[in-house]
Amino acid sequence: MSEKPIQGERRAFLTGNEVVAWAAVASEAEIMFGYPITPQNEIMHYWTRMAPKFNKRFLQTEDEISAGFTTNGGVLAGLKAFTATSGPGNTLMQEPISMAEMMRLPIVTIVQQRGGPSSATVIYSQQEVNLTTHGGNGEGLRIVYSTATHQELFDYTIKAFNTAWKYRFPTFVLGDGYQAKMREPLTIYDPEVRGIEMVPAYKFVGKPGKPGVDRPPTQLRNIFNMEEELFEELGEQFADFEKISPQIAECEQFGCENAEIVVTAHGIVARAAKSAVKDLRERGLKVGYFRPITLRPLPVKELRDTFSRAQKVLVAESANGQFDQLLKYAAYGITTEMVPLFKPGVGINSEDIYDKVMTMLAS
Amino acid sequence: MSEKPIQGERRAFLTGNEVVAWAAVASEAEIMFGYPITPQNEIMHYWTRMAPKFNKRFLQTEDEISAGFTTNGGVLAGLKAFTATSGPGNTLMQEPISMAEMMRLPIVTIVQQRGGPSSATVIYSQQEVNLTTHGGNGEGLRIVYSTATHQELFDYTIKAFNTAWKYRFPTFVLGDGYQAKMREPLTIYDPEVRGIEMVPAYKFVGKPGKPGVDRPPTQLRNIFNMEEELFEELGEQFADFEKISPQIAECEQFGCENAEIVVTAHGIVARAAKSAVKDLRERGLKVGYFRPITLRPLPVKELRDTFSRAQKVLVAESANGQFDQLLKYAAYGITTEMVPLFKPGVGINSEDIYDKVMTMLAS
Amino acid sequence: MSKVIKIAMAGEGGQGVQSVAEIIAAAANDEGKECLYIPNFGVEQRGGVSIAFVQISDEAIGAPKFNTGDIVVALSERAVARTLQYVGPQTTFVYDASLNVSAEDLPKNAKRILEIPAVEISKNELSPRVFNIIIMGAVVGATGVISVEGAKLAIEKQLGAKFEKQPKLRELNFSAIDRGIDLVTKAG
Amino acid sequence: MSKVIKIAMAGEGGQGVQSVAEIIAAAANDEGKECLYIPNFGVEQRGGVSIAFVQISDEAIGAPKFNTGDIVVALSERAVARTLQYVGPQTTFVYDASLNVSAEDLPKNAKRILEIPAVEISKNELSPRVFNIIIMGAVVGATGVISVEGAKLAIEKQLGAKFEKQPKLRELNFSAIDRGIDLVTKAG
Amino acid sequence: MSVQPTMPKSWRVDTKPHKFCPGCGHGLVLKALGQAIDELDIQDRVVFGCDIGCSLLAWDFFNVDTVQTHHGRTNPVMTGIKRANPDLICIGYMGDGGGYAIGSQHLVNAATRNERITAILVNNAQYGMTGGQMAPTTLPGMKTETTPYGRDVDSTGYPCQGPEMVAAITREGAYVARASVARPVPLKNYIKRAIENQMSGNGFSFVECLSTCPTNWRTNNVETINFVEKEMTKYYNVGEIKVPDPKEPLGIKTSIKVPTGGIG
Amino acid sequence: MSVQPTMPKSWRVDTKPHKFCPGCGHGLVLKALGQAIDELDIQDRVVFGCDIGCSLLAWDFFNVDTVQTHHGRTNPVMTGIKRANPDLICIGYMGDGGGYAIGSQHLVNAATRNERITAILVNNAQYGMTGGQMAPTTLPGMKTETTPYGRDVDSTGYPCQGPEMVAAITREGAYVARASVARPVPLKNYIKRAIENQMSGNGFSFVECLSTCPTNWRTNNVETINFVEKEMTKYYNVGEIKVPDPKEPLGIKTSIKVPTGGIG
Amino acid sequence: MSAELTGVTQEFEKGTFTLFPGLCKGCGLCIAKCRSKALEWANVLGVYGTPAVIANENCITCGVCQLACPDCAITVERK
Amino acid sequence: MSAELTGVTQEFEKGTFTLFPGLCKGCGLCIAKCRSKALEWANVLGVYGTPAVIANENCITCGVCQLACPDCAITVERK
Ligand SMILES: Cc1ncc(C[n+]2csc(CCOP(=O)(O)OP(=O)(O)O)c2C)c(N)n1
Ligand SMILES: Cc1ncc(C[n+]2csc(CCOP(=O)(O)OP(=O)(O)O)c2C)c(N)n1
Ligand code: SF4
Ligand code: SF4
Ligand code: SF4
Ligand code: SF4
Ligand code: SF4
Ligand code: SF4
Ligand SMILES: [Mg+2]
Ligand SMILES: [Mg+2]
Repeated sequence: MSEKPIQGERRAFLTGNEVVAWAAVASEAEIMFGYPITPQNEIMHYWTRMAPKFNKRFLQTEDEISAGFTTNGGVLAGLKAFTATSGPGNTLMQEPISMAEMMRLPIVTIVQQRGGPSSATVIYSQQEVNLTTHGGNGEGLRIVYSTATHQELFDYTIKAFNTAWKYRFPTFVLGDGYQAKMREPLTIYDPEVRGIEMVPAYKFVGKPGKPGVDRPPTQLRNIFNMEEELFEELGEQFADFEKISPQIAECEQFGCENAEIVVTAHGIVARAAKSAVKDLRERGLKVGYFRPITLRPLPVKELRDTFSRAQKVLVAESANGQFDQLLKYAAYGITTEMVPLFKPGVGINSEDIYDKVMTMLAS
Repeated sequence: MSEKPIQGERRAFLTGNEVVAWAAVASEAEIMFGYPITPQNEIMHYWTRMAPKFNKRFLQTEDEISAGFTTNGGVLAGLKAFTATSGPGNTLMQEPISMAEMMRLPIVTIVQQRGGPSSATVIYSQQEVNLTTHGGNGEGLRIVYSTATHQELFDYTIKAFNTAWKYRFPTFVLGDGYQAKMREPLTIYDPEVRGIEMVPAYKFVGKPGKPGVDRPPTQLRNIFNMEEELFEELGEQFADFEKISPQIAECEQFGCENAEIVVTAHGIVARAAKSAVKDLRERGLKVGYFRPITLRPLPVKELRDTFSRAQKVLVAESANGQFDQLLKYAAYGITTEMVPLFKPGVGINSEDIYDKVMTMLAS
Repeated sequence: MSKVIKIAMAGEGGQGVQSVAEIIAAAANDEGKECLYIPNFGVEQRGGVSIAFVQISDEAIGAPKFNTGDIVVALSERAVARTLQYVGPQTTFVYDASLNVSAEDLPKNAKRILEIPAVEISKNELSPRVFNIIIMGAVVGATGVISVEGAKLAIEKQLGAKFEKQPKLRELNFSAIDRGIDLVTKAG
Repeated sequence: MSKVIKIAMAGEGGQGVQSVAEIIAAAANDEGKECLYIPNFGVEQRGGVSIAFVQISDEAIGAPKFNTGDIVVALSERAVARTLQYVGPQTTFVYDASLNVSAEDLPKNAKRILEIPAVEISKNELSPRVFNIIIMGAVVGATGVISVEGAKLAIEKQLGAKFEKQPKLRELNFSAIDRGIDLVTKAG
Repeated sequence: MSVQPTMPKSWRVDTKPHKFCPGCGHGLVLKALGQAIDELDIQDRVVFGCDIGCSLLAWDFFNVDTVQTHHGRTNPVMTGIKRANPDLICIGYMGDGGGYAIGSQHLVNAATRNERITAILVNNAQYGMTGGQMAPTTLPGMKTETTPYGRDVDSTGYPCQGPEMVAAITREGAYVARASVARPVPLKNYIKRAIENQMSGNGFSFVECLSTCPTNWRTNNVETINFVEKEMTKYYNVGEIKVPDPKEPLGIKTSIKVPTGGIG
Repeated sequence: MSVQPTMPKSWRVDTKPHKFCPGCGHGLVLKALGQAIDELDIQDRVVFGCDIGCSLLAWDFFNVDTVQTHHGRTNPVMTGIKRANPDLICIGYMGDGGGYAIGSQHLVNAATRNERITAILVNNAQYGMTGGQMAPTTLPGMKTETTPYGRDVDSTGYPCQGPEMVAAITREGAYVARASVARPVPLKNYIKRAIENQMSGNGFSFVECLSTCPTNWRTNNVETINFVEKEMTKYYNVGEIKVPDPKEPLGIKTSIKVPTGGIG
Repeated sequence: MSAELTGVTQEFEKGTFTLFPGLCKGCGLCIAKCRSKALEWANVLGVYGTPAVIANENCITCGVCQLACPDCAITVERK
Repeated sequence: MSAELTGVTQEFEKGTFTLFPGLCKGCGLCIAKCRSKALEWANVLGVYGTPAVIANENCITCGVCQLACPDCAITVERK
């Protein structure tokens, strides 16, 4: 084995795409498959630069469909494999990911959201929430971490590999073009020094021994002849997902206990929410902050507790209600008014949230 | 012009896929693009058989991506063009449909849902609700009719062409493998005899005159350089969609005024719901039936009215809560208990619903 | 419940249950009834048990499938096993006498179980080709859901072209229908 | 609000605003500050106005962009137009004296508007190549958000390799920084 | 023990009779493949990937590790496995629809990149699994469900020349052949050579197999054989098309320098 | 009026200077295309489709109806338009990434089906729009953002031979050529013939154009020209590769009967 | 399938012809391929309930039918 | 772009060389392509603020630079 890519820990000042590449090597990812698309390109760029040094592999495929299916192949062969994409690439990637869902393949996908629909912009949005949390045909059994800072991008990329290989559900780190391209400080580290145990990879195919003689052959399918077979298969998957959801779901909140208004956002917009809420609280206003870190599964219990105590919830997102839909589904039955602050495809700044809350308080 | 495919009206006994093909010719659709996938194949089969007689065109493309993009091309050139797909094909089709969304192209897509995720089954499900109503990257501005009977499959396929060309949003008829393959009687007709005016098609490219001299060139884009340009473009689209939604949304209901339990379902499951509710009402039980015909946009007002009056709502679907999510999003703020009857990938029969309601009443 | 006659028929690929189901449904349609026919299907083109679901009524029909049939027909051992789930206290269960099944394999909860010698009759009296039409007769007889004339008309419609070439075939088919009806009415 | 210094710099593709922003951000980081730098970008590789957003603070930084900057720098006519939206009552607006702008084109609501002759100085006193470093100096001077030493260290880090080959370049750059600081402090 | 069927050792006996239709050529191709695996004694190193198409029915066919992929996506899955574990011998198995239509970008690019995988493509002149629609390989004039009046070359072109295409875009190292189920011995030999070519690290190997589909052709036994032997060969030349040149240096590491500024 | 720029008449003047980088070959290809459109006097019948890739920057380039499509999807969009309205002259414009990687299934199948469209593909040996990653056309040893140490043919293969591939899978009617921006006159002529081939109803026409990308190559003016003239031509032969044979009957309606049972 | 399949073996001059009805799907490719016209439909039914095949005295145990059978339902052994 | 562009015209023996700074992006392809070494960087700035080009007395008005310019920034007219 080649030497550890990161010795101990150190402060770094990187773009988000660099952070992902570093986190992937720190996670013992061995191989990346990818197809260029802005704004995730630099993940591949940094990965390929580091590859010879850390003995990592890379394949640029002919499209995102292939990138997803080769990633499936990579994990089938027993390596931590990952890919990264965005926008229309994310749309295409749902086909291979649906295979990973059916076969429970621990693939990791980094999504750096850009504008939508179609080619839209190469820049930024939070418009891939629905696509990333629900996927293609089927029920979208997957795990989605929505990061807000470079530190989290690092931490949760590592966690994504562990979650994927531990629970065998396709796992996503949902970033965006801003996170991809901005620079800010963070601490990068060897997971070991933080006491993070990396879940080892394992082979699906090519295990030792002669199939049919020393061991049964691995024979994986994704199509069934009868509806009942599928129903049974899915039943197990739902049960598994249900069971592990409380272990996986994460959120962050403060000031919600006695808040009149709870501001909720995810990903990078949560930064704006957080700083706005801090400022509002400094002014003595009863405003709380609630942020799901996992968008799938959602931290349903915490969310319902918090929302039901609030008088109003402000939902801020750079999309036209995709996050809102997730929240309302989880919060169904609660009557707290949900106030939208939707800016599809453009950023939401702290001032935007601050001002909106002030108007809400005034009204 | 060749003679009318259907003279007047007549009773027919057809499979759902045949119905769609007949409805498409009755709608003055001129060209179909498609790629084989069970259970929608026979739409192409019947269409190609009828093609020479009614002077229709067909192209079998290399995949669903191409089927979607050629369909976009077909409408750009000014013909009523359509395609049909299912399952993983529907997943792939979202890429071209996202282009149609951005450019507001009036394409019509028939989806005959099969099991999911992945290849799953070639048979049946209601697991493509999320995919079909929300699509790929972006916000999924589209219109989705979910049919329950062959008569509706005929009526709403005709309507889909009119809606698409009138409002310029991609329009879907959401069927399923059961509807595709089953036979039942219906009346097929020339829309004219029913007083249905067919919205004429129009050209996007190739209009008369020399571009730049006689007229400005048509120049359509789907990518923007700045976030603000996209935001503005999308803003108009949302406004349009919002405005027309009440005109488009449809539902069907009975017995909900004083119902203790309202049973809701869409598509073919609504048949089971309907007959179960009829039986229950015949027994004097206070049970109502509510069915959205459009899943996007939803008949939000009616839905909220009905749900808020009920004590409980039973949600029956052949998926694991995809319809449920749509409903709860629309019904957020209402506290009526929603009881699930989810059977992903398998059919729901009248007895299932009858029994479930009986248990609910007993509890 | 509204009066719907629910029929499930199952057999091996070559036994023609789907054609029979289709003809019955077509006949019902021609008689102006509401009716719905749906086959089962999967990825395997050959080899699985083939099941047909038919429902006939005067009113609109609900779901295309059902949990319990009024008449359930099984034409092979595997078909018996697959169709047990559709049998309930109201069900008439029909199977062919030639099948290698013991009492244990048969449904316990049926209203009535009919063993009919369709294979034998078709082989010895008529022709193996009309085996499925005897079954059709049995279904028509057991349910009365379509008239004998309707059934014959529908057969005529479906197979008319063949009958033109081989007129004897018509008679053979019509005898098969009658024989099938006989079998169940007598057994009744 | 928590003390965050917000800087927006805009210019034409070749004017190097992104490098300057990056160096400032790196310097702040090296001084242990929280800081965040983000460029704008679009599909056109060349031709558009390039904008850089930098925020520096002692505490965690919120959104990567902001509505109103503390200091907004515009280095071309188009950049002036594009950056007006980032100017508010707390903003120091800096633009180059060589630009062909009239009072109407300039922000109405800025706290302070600084016209600095960076182009001229770079052409006549130093070198056109360090134009952007003069601007950097101006920003450092106007905000005091990083120390002069920090700024120089960061330049050294970024351009060290070049300086090895052409030692004169170092001095040129350092003079440019100083000159830039001068410009605003004097103007102040 | 009484006489037993002469199945290849690598076949999984407990899943036989297999799931293909009577007279289906898939069985013959998979017999040849089984024999090749036996002869090369690589049962423990093979990963078999089957496409969606009738090839999906082979998911439990062999006593080798098997992955059922998506329609057209077997080549990338095999590529991913091979790249991750080059010790494995990756054999992708697909139909003409999967290989030449929906998955043709994968075939073309795996060939161009000279992926060390073996692709076996069953050409039965239409889409079997979905009930007999036109494929890129459908013969002129042939009736299918989507060309009910016969394939019209004017509007849909001539049968796709897959191996010829692969040969045109590969350089040294590739192995390309077209076999036929009508000639089982060369069929097996070509498949075997294709696998050997992968094992020796040369590069991409590709065998198209002319095959039968009596179900969708609606042919009886004699017509079936006639169609594959006489009709298909009018458009498809059977034989080896590209064999690695032993003189050409293989697997060279490039050290070519190109005078673009290049990235930093 | 003073001297005016000699732009093709079909260029849209109010959108010039265009959006391509300094020294970008796209401008030269589009100049040639503009001239061809002028010479053929078809401005009112052309539909121009541009891919996502730097070609997207051409969405308002000409005074002709233009559709910006998706990355790799211009061929199907053009096919759909042509099939719906055969009077239009459909010209798809794409990069090497769009044509040979993500859209290669469309290229291959449009060629096989002999679609009456014209595809113009700009080969700049990498992905320009996304900042210079490897393309199937990247030269051996060439440094790109995803081959930072130079393209290694052992692991990623040799430059893709697109026109040769198209030639291998087309029959009569197709026109296939490779041009270069270094030779503007043949460039224009090939493009013109490719369009004429569509207009005469013969079939698919395809022109690959060797082009420049100084931005991502990081080359100065001399290096740029040297790269396209000297380096690229080591791997890419410039010239006409397939010209419709006037002796072969074109656009034949097939009346071939094939003895499968066929469908009913 | 049971581990062992029962074949129906016919002895000929130069060898034996064995058919496994449990594998035979009755496709008839063997019949069409046998140049000696040595194969016919049998009374025995194959796995799908359709007739299997049987050899007649013309059989020269050349093995072509074995090669042609997609289901490995025929084993020809030479003495 | 305004309907009419202002060019900078230079007269030579056999014709004129006109450069349109409003179109010139300063790529220098014309310089590299001119076999007569008749082109140099100009003081005039092009559309991106980078130097445009200017011809010198070596110009034989052959038109090669016009052909080479991706932006149609050069018009060479022969007398
Ligand atoms: C994305 C997608 N599109 C379509 C299908 C439907 N489909 C399954 S198999 C098949 C065709 C199979 O034909 P071929 O590849 O020639 O294999 P064969 O069955 O003829 O052996 C198709 C179109 C699918 N499963 N997935
Ligand atoms: C589905 C999808 N994947 C990826 C991209 C990102 N993308 C845009 S352009 C491009 C490459 C362009 O390269 P090429 O086609 O060679 O054109 P060039 O820019 O070099 O002219 C890519 C990968 C996209 N827009 N859509
Ligand atoms: S449908 Fe055709 S290809 Fe598929 S198994 Fe049957 S015979 Fe074989
Ligand atoms: S990046 Fe390259 S291909 Fe794209 S416009 Fe610039 S020079 Fe041209
Ligand atoms: S080829 Fe095999 S399966 Fe077909 S009939 Fe002959 S023995 Fe039976
Ligand atoms: S062994 Fe030869 S002769 Fe005998 S049945 Fe088989 S093919 Fe015919
Ligand atoms: S080629 Fe054209 S754009 Fe480039 S420098 Fe010369 S005149 Fe200017
Ligand atoms: S016209 Fe000829 S000689 Fe004059 S500058 Fe241009 S290329 Fe050089
Ligand atoms: Mg096939
Ligand atoms: Mg390119």
